[in-house]
Amino acid sequence: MINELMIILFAPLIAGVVAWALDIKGIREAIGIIGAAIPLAYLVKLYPTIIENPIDYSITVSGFTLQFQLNTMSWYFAAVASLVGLAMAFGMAVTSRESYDWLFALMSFTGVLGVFLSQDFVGFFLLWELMTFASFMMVLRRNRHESLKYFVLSVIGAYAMLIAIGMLYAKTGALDFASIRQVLYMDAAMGTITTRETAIIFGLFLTAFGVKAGAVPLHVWAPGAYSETDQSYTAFFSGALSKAGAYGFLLLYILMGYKLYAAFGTFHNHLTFAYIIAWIGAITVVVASFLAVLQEDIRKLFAYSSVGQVGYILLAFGLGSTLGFAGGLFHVLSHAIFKGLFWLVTAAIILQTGKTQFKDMGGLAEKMPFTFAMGLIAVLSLAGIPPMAGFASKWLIYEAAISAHMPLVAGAIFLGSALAFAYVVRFLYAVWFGQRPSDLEDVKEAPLPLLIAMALLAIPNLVFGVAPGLVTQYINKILGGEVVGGDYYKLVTPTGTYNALLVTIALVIGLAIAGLVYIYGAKTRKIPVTNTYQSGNPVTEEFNLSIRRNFYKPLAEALEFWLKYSWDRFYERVAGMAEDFADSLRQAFYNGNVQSYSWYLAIVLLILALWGVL
Amino acid sequence: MISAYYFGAISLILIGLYAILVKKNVLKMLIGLSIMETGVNLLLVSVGYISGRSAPILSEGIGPNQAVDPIPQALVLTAIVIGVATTAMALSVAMIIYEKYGTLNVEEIRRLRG
Amino acid sequence: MLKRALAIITLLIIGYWLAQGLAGVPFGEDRMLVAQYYLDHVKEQTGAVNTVTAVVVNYRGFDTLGEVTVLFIASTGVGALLWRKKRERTAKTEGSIVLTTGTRLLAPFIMLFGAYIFIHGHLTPGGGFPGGATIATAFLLLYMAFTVYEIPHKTFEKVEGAVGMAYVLVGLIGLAIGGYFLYDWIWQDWGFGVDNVGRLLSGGFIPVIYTIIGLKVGTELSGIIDNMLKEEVSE
Amino acid sequence: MNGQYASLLIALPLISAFFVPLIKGLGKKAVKYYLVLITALQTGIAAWVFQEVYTTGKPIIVMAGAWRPPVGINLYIGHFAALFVLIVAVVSFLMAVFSIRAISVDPIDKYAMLFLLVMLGATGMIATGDIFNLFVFMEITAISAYALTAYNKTGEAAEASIKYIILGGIGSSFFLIGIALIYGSLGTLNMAQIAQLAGGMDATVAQVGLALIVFGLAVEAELFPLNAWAPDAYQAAPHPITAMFSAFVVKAGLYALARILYLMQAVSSWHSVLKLLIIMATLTVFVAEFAALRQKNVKRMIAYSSIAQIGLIGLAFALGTQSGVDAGVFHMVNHAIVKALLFLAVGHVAVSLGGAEMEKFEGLGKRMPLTAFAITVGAIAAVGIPLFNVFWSKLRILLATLGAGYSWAAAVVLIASVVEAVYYFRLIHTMWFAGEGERISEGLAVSLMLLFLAALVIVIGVYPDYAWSIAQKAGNDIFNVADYIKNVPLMGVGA
Repeated sequence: MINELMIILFAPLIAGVVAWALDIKGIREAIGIIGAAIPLAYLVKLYPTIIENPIDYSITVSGFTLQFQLNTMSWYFAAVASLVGLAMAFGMAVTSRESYDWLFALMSFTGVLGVFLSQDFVGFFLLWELMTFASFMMVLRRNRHESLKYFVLSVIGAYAMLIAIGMLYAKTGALDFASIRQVLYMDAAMGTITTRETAIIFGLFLTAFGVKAGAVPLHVWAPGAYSETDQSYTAFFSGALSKAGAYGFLLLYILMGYKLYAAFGTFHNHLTFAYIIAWIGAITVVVASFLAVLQEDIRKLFAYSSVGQVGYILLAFGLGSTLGFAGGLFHVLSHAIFKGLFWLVTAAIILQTGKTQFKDMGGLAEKMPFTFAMGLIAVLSLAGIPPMAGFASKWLIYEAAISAHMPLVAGAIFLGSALAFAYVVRFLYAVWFGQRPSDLEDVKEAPLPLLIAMALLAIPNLVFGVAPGLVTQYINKILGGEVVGGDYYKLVTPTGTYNALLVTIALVIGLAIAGLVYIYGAKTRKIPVTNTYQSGNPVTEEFNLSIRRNFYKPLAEALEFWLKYSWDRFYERVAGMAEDFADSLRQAFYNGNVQSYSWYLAIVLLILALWGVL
Repeated sequence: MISAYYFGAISLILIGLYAILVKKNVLKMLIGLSIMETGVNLLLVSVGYISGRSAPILSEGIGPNQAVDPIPQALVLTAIVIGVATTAMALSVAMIIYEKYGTLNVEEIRRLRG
Repeated sequence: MLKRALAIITLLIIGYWLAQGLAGVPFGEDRMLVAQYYLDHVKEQTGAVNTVTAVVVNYRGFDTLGEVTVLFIASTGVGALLWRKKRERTAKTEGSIVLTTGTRLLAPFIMLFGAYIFIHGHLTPGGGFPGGATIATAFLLLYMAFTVYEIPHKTFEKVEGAVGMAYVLVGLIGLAIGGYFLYDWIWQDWGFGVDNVGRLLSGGFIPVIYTIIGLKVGTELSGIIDNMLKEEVSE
Repeated sequence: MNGQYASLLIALPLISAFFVPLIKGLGKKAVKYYLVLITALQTGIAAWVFQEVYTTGKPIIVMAGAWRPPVGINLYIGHFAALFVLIVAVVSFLMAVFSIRAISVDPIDKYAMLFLLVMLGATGMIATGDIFNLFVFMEITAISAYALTAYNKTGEAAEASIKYIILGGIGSSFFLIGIALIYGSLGTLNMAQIAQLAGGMDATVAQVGLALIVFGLAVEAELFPLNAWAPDAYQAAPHPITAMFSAFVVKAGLYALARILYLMQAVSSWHSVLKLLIIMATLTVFVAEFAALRQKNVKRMIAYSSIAQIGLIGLAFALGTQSGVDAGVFHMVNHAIVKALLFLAVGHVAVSLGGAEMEKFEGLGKRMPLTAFAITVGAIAAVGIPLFNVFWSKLRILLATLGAGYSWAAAVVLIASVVEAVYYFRLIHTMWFAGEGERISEGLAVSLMLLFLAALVIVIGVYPDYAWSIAQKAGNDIFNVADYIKNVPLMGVGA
């Protein structure tokens, strides 16, 4: 029983290493898929046991005791990650041609599982760094600049966390979560850790988890990292790895919640520190959604949309109410499924057409019907349209925001989902419908493993959409209380109910009627492509708007003022300045002249002398 | 005030250091280095001196408590030879520098920098 | 100009600091601790009259072993750095009549005097190092007097190596016999020369080691002189 | 075979160095293989000593000339010395095998002698228990290092060597002044007795003496303002020698610094010296890492990275806590392995492709895949990625630093290691994903060594318990001065 956790944790890594070592075309993929499937299989097997009591496992490595625990919450996160991981493995069987990708993809898989399962900071930090390193190596292959940007930001986050861990270790003398929580709980009253130190520790943890979750000021790595790697790996990258950041915020609550409350008090009856997290989430949702709408490249669009969606989760956790946690946790699952699905659809499109810009695509629905259907499910789920899981989780988050009396934050959610709908519809129309460019005539459907991967993620979308109770019942177990009422098909919250079954039946009937009208109604006829007319004034070449080419250009012009400031350029300038400082420092100090070197020695002697004499 | 010997030793050390810090020619710096080493040796010996006693050779006239402290003298014997060895090594390296750079001016010997 | 002023100020402060430190070690006071033990026991433990030599060779023999290695490194290093394919002596001017005849007369006596110094190391001041240096001056005289004279380079290196090995072998024999490296088995175990302390045949293995050191220093320093005097001849 | 045979550790390299002129006639190949043989023998003895010390748990005290300390000089081969003498021997053996292929410049017999004497010097510095003997062995290491730096006889090599000589000369002179002061006030040169009597010293003498000794050793141990000679010496020295420099020559200096520092902890101004050392060490890490950022020459870049890691070890030692010293020793062991691997690989590239500039490394993955793999493992380990050995020791050092309350130092070190990650991953990218080239044959011996070291890095990374327990015992050997005094059989001399 005990070493099951080890199997779950290290199966992907070992499979990755074996796949990398063997490097034979067929076998490599098989090992990879098996390696990715083992964690999901074991998690399902262990489901009945962890309901009663969590499984513990600890090993001592070089003096540190690494503790791992599979409790309800870590099971939930691990299950989400392994589901997306399995889909990624199926996807990578087609899209990756190098055993190098398998090694590092599965290493990051182990990293994420380890982060969710570990119960002490050393193991947490170790696997966190492993996950960052592995995902960095995936991006390093294809683009050095983007990968280094990603690595530097996430390593700064990781090291910020290390300093915070060190400070906690210095103060509490403990490294494992249980005793830290206990000591901090007691300390809230005594206050040996001053508010200033708590603020530093909170700020450091915020940066660490903010970088990973892609919160606004630290999100610049996301577009580059997500688009510059093997697309089916990005499904895992944005589906599961960003969840590690969200999990970190949850950890913050568990470990230091009471201490932070005692240190910072409340801000018109919201927990101050939670308020900050909520606002970070809100800003991320708005900024990322606006940026997503303006993108011309399909991968950049989904990258920003992924950052935005994680913003939702942060926002939900920031509300601080148990309903907020429920909404956030549900959104963790739904975001993982529909975002993973989106990335697999993109992988299929890029694999078959080789194009990534909207303007080169169009009319692929006939050519790739199955991928189109999967894309449609993903679109509905992201936009939050009822039968899909996306709607259920967003609905819970709205409920929580309203009941937490945070109108501005709720406003941010509405704006975010409106923009989400905007860019999703653009994706739907630009890629699938409309005029098909001549060079895409011979496009075939995506190969089978990729289709299996997409199906793997589409089915839960539907199942949890129609029966959200499955998820909320489990979430109640996590939060330990009847947070979201109702049975499998109905969600009951203090402010409203949502009967998923009823809505789905209504939708099916509506669709059936629409189908009839379509078949027997007016004939469809081919229409020539005509330019869109822009309310009377002549359409100049550069302003030639079509669904595929800069469709949202007017919005971009409206946001001209805001788009001037980009965090990305700011970080590039800072990096440039650091390198120039390094150069000038080196030229000044190591100037090659022995005499100046002996002057350095004399100066040190002078310092010793002055310190001695005074 | 400290005794004349200490004063002499310290001033020798400082003169040597001064030469290293200010002189441009490598050979002058090496001379400064050996002056400094001589100064240190003088200091080492003068630490062991006990006034009113003679050399630690216990022949007829001198008993165990009429002799000066022998250890610093033993140490100086080693330190002098180390000084010789460093200077010999430095001079041969200076010969190579002159052969390859054509100059002994410290400002110009700066190919390895940054 | 400013640089010199700055240098002087820095050095004065450092000097003041050192003087302050040295004030705590007043000149000419008897603070001997281990040294007193040496002075009391040197006669019966090592048989040498010159305590400094006893300390150098016997009590702190390890230092001298290191010491000999340092000089060996110096000569090897100079040899390695100034090594050229073809090297000749390029001195042009022959020494003056006074120098040449003087050298012819004095060279053997200088060597003899050097030998005398290191053989009587345990009795009179000076030991292996000064003795070796005197021998080297004899060779230096020969170099200065005659433009063609060259020391037999190959044999000197061999002698250097052999004598160095002899020194370590003496130490190893001590390890074999007495169980301790550099153990003075001549004095402690054989008790040779115990009765005539203060005369030539006493002092345990001190004269043996000092002869070794004398030869080694002599050959090494003349080797260094030889390396430095030769120029590269390119043909 | 009683403990005294450990003195063979010093006698063997010495007698074989003196033996080289006699076998010079047999030709260059013979001398090189002779060198390999002697270093193998030294490794054997060192392994025997290591096994002896770690099984019995008691240090071996070698008393030269049968005189008990403080009358005679004693070698104190405790847990740390046994461990590090073994590392010195193993790295020298590896570099001797590498020298067969790497050294072509002419007087090979002189090279062999100097090689053995550097090894002797480092072993002596680590093992000795007498402060003046430490100075003598430091000089042996230093002077042979001067000679070996200038061995290539190029302009740059001579320039690097003259810098090293002048700065090393100043450092050792002041170190000698420090010894004169200590001897002047205490009357003894034996480290254990100094530790005993250090409390009673006059305050100003103690302060000046300790400061000067720390200054002298800091020049040798490359702390910030004093390490200006190091990058040039690393770059200009022959490749095997650079690996030896970074793997153990500098560490011997660092160990001596730590040993004397902890011996003199009874001195009143001890804490302020520690604070000064922490500032210097943190600055070393900071300046060295930033200096390595835009390096054209890969060997110089890795030299800077090695200086930075040594600064980190210095920081760990200067914390003054048991956990700090343990972490420092563990990092010393890891760093020795990683840097030996990196310099060996870079040297191998420089020897086969004729130069260590960044352009030579483009497409190395295709031309010399094994060496490229070794450099990648070394680079990833040096950055401190989990599942590699340096991660554990870096983590320990940072936890110890934060535990001791120096959070600013930890922050600076972490910023520096971010910079380190950037330039190492740039190197990895240039090697594997840029540039073309067809495969070149890599020497069997060197490839075996590279694989051995890379495997060692990964094994310690995945299973660090054994290495950590050794490091803890060795750290305790330095930190626990009371044990040190108890173990040394001091005669009641004089007062």
